Amino acid sequence: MANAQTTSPLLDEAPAPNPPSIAKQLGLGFWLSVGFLLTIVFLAVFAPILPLEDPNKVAVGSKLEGPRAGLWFGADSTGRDVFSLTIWGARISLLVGFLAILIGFLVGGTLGILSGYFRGWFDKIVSFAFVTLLSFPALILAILITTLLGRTVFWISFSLGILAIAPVGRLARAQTLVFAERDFVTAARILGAKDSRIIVKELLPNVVIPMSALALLGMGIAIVAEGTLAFLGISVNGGLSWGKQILEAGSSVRNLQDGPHAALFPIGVVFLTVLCLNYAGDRIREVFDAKELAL
Amino acid sequence: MALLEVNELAVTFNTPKGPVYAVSDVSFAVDKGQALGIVGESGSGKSVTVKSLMGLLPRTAKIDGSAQYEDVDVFNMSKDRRKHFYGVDIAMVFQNPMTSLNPVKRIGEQLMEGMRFHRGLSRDAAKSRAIELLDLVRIPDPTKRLSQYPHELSGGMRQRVVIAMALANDPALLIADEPTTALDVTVQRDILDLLDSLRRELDMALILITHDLGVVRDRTDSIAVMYGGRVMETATTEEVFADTEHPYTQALQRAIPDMSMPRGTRLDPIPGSPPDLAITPVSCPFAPRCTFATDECRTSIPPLSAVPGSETHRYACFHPQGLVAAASTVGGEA
Amino acid sequence: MKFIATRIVQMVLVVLAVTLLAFGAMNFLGDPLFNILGPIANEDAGPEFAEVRAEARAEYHLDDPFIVRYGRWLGDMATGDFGRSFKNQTQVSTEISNRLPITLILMVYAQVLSVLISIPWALWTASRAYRLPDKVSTVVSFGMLGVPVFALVVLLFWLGAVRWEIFPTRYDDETIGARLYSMFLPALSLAIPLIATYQRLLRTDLISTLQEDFIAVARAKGLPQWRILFRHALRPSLFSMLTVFGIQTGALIGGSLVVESYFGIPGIGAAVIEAIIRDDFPVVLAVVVIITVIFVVVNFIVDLLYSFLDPRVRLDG
Amino acid sequence: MLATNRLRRLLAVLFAFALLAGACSGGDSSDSSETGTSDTAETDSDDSSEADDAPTEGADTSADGSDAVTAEDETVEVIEGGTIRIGLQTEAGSLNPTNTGLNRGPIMLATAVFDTLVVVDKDGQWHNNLSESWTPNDDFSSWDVTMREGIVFSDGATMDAAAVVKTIEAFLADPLTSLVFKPAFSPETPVELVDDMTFRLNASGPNAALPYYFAEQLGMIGSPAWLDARDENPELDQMPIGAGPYMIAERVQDQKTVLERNPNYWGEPGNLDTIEFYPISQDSTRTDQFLAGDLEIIHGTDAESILRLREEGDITRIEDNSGEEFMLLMNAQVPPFDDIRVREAATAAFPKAQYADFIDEGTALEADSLFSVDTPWNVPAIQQVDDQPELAGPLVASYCADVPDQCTDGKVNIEYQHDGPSLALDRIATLVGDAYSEFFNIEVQVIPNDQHINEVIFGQYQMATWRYHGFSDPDVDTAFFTCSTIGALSINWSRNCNEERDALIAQQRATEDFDERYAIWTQIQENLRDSFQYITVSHTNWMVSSSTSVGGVCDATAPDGAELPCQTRGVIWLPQLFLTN
Repeated sequence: MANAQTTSPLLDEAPAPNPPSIAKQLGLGFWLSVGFLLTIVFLAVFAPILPLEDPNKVAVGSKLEGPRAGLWFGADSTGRDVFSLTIWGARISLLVGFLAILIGFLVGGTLGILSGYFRGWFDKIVSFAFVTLLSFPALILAILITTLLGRTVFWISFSLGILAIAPVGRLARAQTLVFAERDFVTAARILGAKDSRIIVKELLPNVVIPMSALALLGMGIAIVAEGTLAFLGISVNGGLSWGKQILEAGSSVRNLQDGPHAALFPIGVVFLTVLCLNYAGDRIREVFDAKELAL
Repeated sequence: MALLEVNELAVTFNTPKGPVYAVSDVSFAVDKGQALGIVGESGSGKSVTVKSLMGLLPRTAKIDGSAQYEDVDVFNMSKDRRKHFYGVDIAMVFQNPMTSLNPVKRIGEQLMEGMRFHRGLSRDAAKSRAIELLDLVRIPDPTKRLSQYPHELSGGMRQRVVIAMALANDPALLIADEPTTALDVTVQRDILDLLDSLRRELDMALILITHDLGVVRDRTDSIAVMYGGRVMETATTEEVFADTEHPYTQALQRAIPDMSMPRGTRLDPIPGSPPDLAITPVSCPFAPRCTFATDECRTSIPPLSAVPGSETHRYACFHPQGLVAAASTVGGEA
Repeated sequence: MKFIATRIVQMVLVVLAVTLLAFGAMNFLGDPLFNILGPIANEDAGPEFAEVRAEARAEYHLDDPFIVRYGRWLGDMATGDFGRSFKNQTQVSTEISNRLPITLILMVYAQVLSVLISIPWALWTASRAYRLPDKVSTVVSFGMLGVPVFALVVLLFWLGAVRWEIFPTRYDDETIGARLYSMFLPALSLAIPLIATYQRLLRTDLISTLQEDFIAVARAKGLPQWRILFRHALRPSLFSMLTVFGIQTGALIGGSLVVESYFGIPGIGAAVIEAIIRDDFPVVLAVVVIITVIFVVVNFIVDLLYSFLDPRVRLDG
Repeated sequence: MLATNRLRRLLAVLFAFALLAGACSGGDSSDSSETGTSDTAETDSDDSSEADDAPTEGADTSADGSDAVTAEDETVEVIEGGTIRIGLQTEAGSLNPTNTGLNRGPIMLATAVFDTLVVVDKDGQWHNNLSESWTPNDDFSSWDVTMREGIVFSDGATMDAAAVVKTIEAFLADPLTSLVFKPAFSPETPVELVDDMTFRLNASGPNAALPYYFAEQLGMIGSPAWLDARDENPELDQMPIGAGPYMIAERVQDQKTVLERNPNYWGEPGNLDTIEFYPISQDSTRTDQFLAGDLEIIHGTDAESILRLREEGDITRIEDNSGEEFMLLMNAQVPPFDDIRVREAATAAFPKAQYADFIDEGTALEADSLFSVDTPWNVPAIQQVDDQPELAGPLVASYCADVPDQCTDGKVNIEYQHDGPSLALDRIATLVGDAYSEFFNIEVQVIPNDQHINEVIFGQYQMATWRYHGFSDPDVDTAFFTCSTIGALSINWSRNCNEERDALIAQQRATEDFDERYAIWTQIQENLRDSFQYITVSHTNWMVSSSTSVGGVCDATAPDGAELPCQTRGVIWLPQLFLTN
């Protein structure tokens, strides 16, 4: 290591052979993650027409019956099909995760780009707003909003979306600051392009790529946040959700003794989903960061 | 009897792109209390050579050859011997005093920890020894320095501290790796003179590594010139300057800064750049830049040959300049 | 000093903004009168309650402009008066002072666990960077980041308390030992994501620190590996970790809601959940303010710590 | 200042009331849905006993129903003094009985602090306690009550008739706490002073059961000085002063309440020096602490704890199924449950067998009426028609034909609400939702506890889970189903008025004779069933568990020597308890 300066300049001069395609650079793990995520999304979206047991049907199995053929994840404490519950739970968890990030990106992304582009007092105000939002204990803010506005998919996504605004906005602002100084933006400005045109045509495409990594990571966070709300008993009214499912199965010593599978299966699925989102996001960031450096 | 004797040292790095032959077939020796200068451009392998001796190379480095320090086989030391070898028998001064002091630790702490670890000195004993050392390297107001952080000292001061650290356990051999390169020109000389006088005062052997042949001229007993990971020429200092054999050494001589030159003048004496060590060596490494190179130089590696009549002077060149000149003079006379 | 002054002004502004948001949300999104009176806030409750409703409006100054009410509430709070709980008329400050220490213990416990585990782990992996144990560690810590706290609590409870029966299934505050013992699983649930975060950051920073010259100098001094790692490499590598230490405090607060609710630990996390479910405003607001203050102050302390970690950083620089 | 205090007082009431009602709805972690026993209900006093007869079931073979009693009589050494620790299911917002609906946990504490005017024995018969005698007029519409001489409050004041009147007036003046009791009294002068030691109660009509009202919270008499002081300082609600065998030494709400022996007690003083109460709402935690030896006595109703405790050997258990029913309310004033066919269909489709399997798991008795077999009022022939979904189809079809706008796709649209978050209630909603899905488009709403109560009180609901308190005499319960308590704010939660039923209620009040009353109550129960007032689900099983170091649980007696029940809906008597080896 200490001799890196001795050897590395020599090594780096070897001209890189054809750079591998982006798909290759992302690696096998990335595509496995995407595959898992797509499978979950597919199952969730098509749950109503897939040959699944009705997740609300009780006494499909006996109380906390273990996994068996036809009841792959076993039954929960009211005899419901845990597999079916997990798939249906994905619907709300993924939907909320997606909507929250959408809201965060629309609001935070816009504010961040505008403040990074125009600077001045607007930037100051927006930056302070971001700092304030970040200083707010996030989960408590979400709980407050949800309790006050109502436990519907929209309001829960909205409250989690608010949490996403500051981090998304900060990144968008930082990226805008970087690109606003670049020649192509200056050139466009000299040519007399309108601000709106510069932002949409020149800045947006460049800001979006690093943000896509954040979107995946953010979805993971939003899914966890929704699960947390559900676990605390304050997510979507009457809806099925991973957090609620895990709470139901995991909050009684006796249930955990008699049928840990009812908790462990959804835990495993949440874990894999978040892991895959994190991993895919990380890979995108690494690959595009490297590209960014090469520019 | 040499204090340190290095024989046919070779260091190879295994990298994903294949092996890199950083050092090949390097031999030299230092006697007790003597000073050896290792001279070469960056990339010549001089730093890798001493780092291998200091055990500072990464695990990816493959070391061949031997290094004998008194009765110790440096590359195959027992664990117990190793525990109190570096920093006690051999110590080292690094190139950049700005980065070789830990920025978050006080000077005193950094000075004292070596002696406390190796000699088990008490805090008080270590402290008075540290003051003594700072005094030795001519740092004014040593007591105050102990509680200062590195960033509060100038570059020259820091290098003195680094030297003091190295001297903490009275090493028999001090290796100084380009100790002045990173310093302001005005203090370079002070540091070099300090090293020289310390060596004499403490009767300590010194290996002084530099790219500047001028630096070693008055301060060493012998010199090894390295290029492309190989020793090009080795001799007593006197011999090198009196009877330069290798064209590379000649080039280095021409590059010795002249005090009359304006400050900041860049010396770029040798056209071309150092060789790619990733290629299996089959030729004289200096051949591409050598004005005297012949086909022979490009197809085979010149062995280290002795200058007739000298036990100490050896060179690796098919066209030894001193001998050729002598021969032509002789021939001319004949 | 100028730096400290600027940060303090910023802290105060943030706290003001947060309180304004919270108080505003409570008042505009909720129905304060209902939250105060419950069932009889309803006009349908009949004329016999009309007087009570009027009294409540007067008592809580509900007819004053929002900004006046906000100012009053803020002023009361500055003097330590958080009002009375709607639930049982006790002073909120009493409830908070009973519960806050428990939450703080839990959070400190979690941080201590994470630091104690992540630092040796990071040192171990960084000194073996890119070799097999390091690669395995990287996968493990990445996995640890993926487990949400609500899944972790169930998992750890199942393993530690139900299956292996090593830890108690309940919070026990009889003795300090019993408290720490029964808080182990809760603290570990909070700590696991932290451990992974710290390990990853610290490892990266350590790897670059280990390439510094002063590490080579320390090696040349003949110091043993552990001493180089702990005494030389660690401290200059703590910056990223320290930065997130502040941010993670926020995550920890969020996590403590889940952990306290699940394990039945009577801290403010559990209190705020109960209060929100009951619409007990004074408690909710008090907890929000306290948590925000803790969060902001921790981040401020983190900034101050930078100068300790690196004497080159000048606070007034 | 006055306004403030009044308001504060009122707030305390409201929230305490909310708590009471919350327990009614089975909302919190200790909710009723998981409670009750079924097969352990057999008891020595089965056929003859009153509501509060409590069978014990020792886990070890030697201990049977009479375990606690025999233990004390013969082999057990009584230790004088000492401390026991009791884990309670609920904490009270206020311990002031005049402004708070007290739950079963706090009522155990309050009973020891206050004593009641009368007590009810094992056979359900009332006996004088603080009172000396009760003298009715000819038609039982007015009662003269004479107080016992020599009773002093723990603050030293003498309890005379004026003190009692003050408490009763304070109680009846409270708009919410009095809701259940008020209808039994004359609106003008419910209570008046006759002389120093005698006061007169004026009922709203003939009422032979009036003394029973004073075995409840209404019979708890507080010190007048304290009642005055607490008007100025609502925090004194936490430190009540009465004339009971114990008084409050220390109280940290939600954490711990310590009672110590009242040195001025008028009766036989308590054995124990101090009794500590710990409110632990988490059922499993309470059970854990008991089994770990951190508590000597706990009570509870949740199925999981009951099942666990039944497996334990070295403890004494007493189960009581006599009161409290878990039920579904149907609002008879708003569509679609204003139509009896929908109420009948909902009852028929109710999945009671699944409920027993998945929720109660054999810990509670499934309910067909408000009276379990453990009460003398049970009529075995009265069966609720439930678990017969085939009956629901035609009813729904006929209703939807008449009222199509309440139906979609041939199913009735209904809203079902429970308070939450509560896992047990979620599970019940799951069962109900599944069973009803064939006939109803059911929308489940989980709302905060106080909002749930609010909506039920104001009739802004269609179907709601609820928990119904049984009192020591069914006449006290009648407030929950008489027409007179329906209003904007209604404690006839179902808002189901039936004049025939009201006539029967008045009729049973006019007589003291049990057989006569039993016959009338049979008709009332039939009326309730046939008007589909409620869907009764299960009888809560209150289990009191005590460690073997505690004796005397079943030894309480009234001043005249009558044996008192071991426990009444989770409440045990405290003064006779003792520690043993």
